[in-house]
Amino acid sequence: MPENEPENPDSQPDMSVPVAMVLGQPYSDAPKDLYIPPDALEVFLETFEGPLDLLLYLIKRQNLDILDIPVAAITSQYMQYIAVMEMMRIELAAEYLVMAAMLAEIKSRLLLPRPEEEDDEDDPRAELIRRLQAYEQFKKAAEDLDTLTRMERDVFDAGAGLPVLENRQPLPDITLEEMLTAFRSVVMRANLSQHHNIQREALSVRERMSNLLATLNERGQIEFLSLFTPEEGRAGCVVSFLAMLELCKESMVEIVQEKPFAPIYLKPASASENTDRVNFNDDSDPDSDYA
Amino acid sequence: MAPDQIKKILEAALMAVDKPLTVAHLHALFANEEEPVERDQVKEALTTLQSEYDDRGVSIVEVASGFRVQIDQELSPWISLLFEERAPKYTRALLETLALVAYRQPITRSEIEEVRGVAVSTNIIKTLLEREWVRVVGHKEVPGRPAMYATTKEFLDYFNLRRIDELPPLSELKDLDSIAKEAGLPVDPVEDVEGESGESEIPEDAVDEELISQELSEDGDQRDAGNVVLH
Amino acid sequence: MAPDQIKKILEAALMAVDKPLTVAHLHALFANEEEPVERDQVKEALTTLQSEYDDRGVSIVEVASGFRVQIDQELSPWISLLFEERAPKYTRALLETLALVAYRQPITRSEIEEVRGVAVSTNIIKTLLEREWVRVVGHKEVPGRPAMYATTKEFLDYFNLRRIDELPPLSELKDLDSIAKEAGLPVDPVEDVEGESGESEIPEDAVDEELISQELSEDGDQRDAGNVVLH
Repeated sequence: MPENEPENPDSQPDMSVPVAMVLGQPYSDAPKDLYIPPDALEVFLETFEGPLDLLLYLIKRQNLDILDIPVAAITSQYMQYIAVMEMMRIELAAEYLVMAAMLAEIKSRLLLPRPEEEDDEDDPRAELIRRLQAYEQFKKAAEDLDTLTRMERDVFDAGAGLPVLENRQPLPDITLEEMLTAFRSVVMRANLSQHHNIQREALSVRERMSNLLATLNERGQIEFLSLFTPEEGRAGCVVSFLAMLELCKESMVEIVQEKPFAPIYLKPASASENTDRVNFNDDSDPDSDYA
Repeated sequence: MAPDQIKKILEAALMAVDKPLTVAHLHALFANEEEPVERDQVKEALTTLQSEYDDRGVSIVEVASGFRVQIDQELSPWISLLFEERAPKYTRALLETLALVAYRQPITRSEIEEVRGVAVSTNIIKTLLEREWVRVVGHKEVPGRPAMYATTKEFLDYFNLRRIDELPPLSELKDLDSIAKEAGLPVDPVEDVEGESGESEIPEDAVDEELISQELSEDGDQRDAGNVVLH
Repeated sequence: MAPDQIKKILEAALMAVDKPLTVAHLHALFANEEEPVERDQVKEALTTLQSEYDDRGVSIVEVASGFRVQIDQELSPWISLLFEERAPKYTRALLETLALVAYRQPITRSEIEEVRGVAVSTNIIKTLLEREWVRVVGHKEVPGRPAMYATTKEFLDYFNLRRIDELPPLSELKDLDSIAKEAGLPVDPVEDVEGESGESEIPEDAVDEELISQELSEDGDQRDAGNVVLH
């Protein structure tokens, strides 16, 4: 909102207002007799957007075509306004004086006999016409713009109250590639330090280890045989068995057997030492436990 | 998801925010559905919704930055009463400046001043920038590297336009040949006369076209700025 | 004024302002009509309007300070998305930890630290557990009984894997350079290093298959097989 913009009176000066009558008086009259209410003149001047606007007004007021400006007449009218403004000691924008000079130049040129060969491309009148036309074009464009359907004035944004929002901070996304890239760099570092040899492990065995551990943690002791799923086939059983071996080796589970040929149980590794432990890490033969 | 549910969500979404929403934005609301919702379903639901809003005093309209729900102009006499402050009235100076930026973009301040014949107040530029109707898209490669201004999507949104070429056409200029003839002046080749006053001499239609295609390409500020600088 | 027109104006008014409006306030909108509109007409129109909003995802509700248009709570999951903040990014440390859990599960924190060469922050573990990508599957029988971490079904789902061994074998990670480049990720100079460690060249699947067949043919010595696989 242009609060800092002075609000203009309605766009185009309405010439029926007293101001026009005042200014309509010929300047040839004794200036002292010329009654111009100072406020009125200021308001009047403010309605012009500059010398081009004032000129356009003078032209239109006489129903003249921009393309056929009687330069002498217009110039003298323009000068009258300038003179009145100066007389009123209204601060004149420099542009008004520049225009006055331009008009005076055009006028004087037109009075001179024209040379046969006009090589002066910079004809001052053509330039004035061009500028007046260009200005008029955008003056009109601005008026058109003002008539467009506009938010806040003609149409309004429609809204509704919000429901209680789920205050969700979205979770970060990662791609498999990102994770693998990260892993690769870990592997690289591990390789450099040569402490680890983590390349060759079958992921299926590691996954089975995790699942076995989770099951054992949930259910406690589990019978060895029940940990094999015949539907998985031999390969599946082997994976399960390898997982058990590794879990046992890493002291994550205990394998217990009350007595020879009794059922073998797996249980989460714990402090309980009251049963015989079958330790695959020792040199004991595992075959005896392999049903 | 059932079309009715999609429609409900779209309607609520458009009412929930006071900015227009693009189809892409609306479609993204369904990203988490188990059963994927296609972009076309969203578009279809929007169309249905739009037709349902016929004759309700409220419409779903498409503007430059997407779709929004807005209250129709016919109800403006009553709706205006709800707002204590009257809608801002913009000065001629501001509107003329805005029109120049809109039709002649990208344009520098001095180019605006040249056409208007008066200095452009800093306040006007500030207001236009603050309203986000105008933005700086680059700097002209002339001494002082003045900023070049162009209009924004927000400008189009505010004036209920989808594209810059929906602006009313500029009034036609009579060509200077005929001006010269009518004025009884020697006829100069148009090019020469135009050559003198620089850029503003490009035939208006051409400028307009150029702007439009620039706007439509929407390749972002950088590109636009680049073009500007070259010119 | 026709009831339909009153209804239209009321609906638009409620949508135009974002605070509730009282009946008095709404009635005041009709103060300038030639043919007076009664307060009861306003109330009636409101009631009709309310019933029309049934099952639309948006309702006209009465709250303490008047009536307002309100998006239904049931649509909150979608509407919330419009106001969602941007997702943060996971750190490289977290990605590495997750990768180690995936490939080396079950694994303890200190084992992760040993490979990575730096301490694993509690936050990383917490984040992974909260995200339900990682779970505790047991405790290792060493001093301190550290938790053993493994990946979850949710982890597999997130990455669209059916089983953990669908993760690419290490040997293939080499090719990630190209993938990483495409994804704009930092590329480590890994070729040379990996070239030195012969083992990583063996495709994981091949190892697996080989082991199993070995296992099946050699009914006897599981321990060796175990060693091969695991060490």
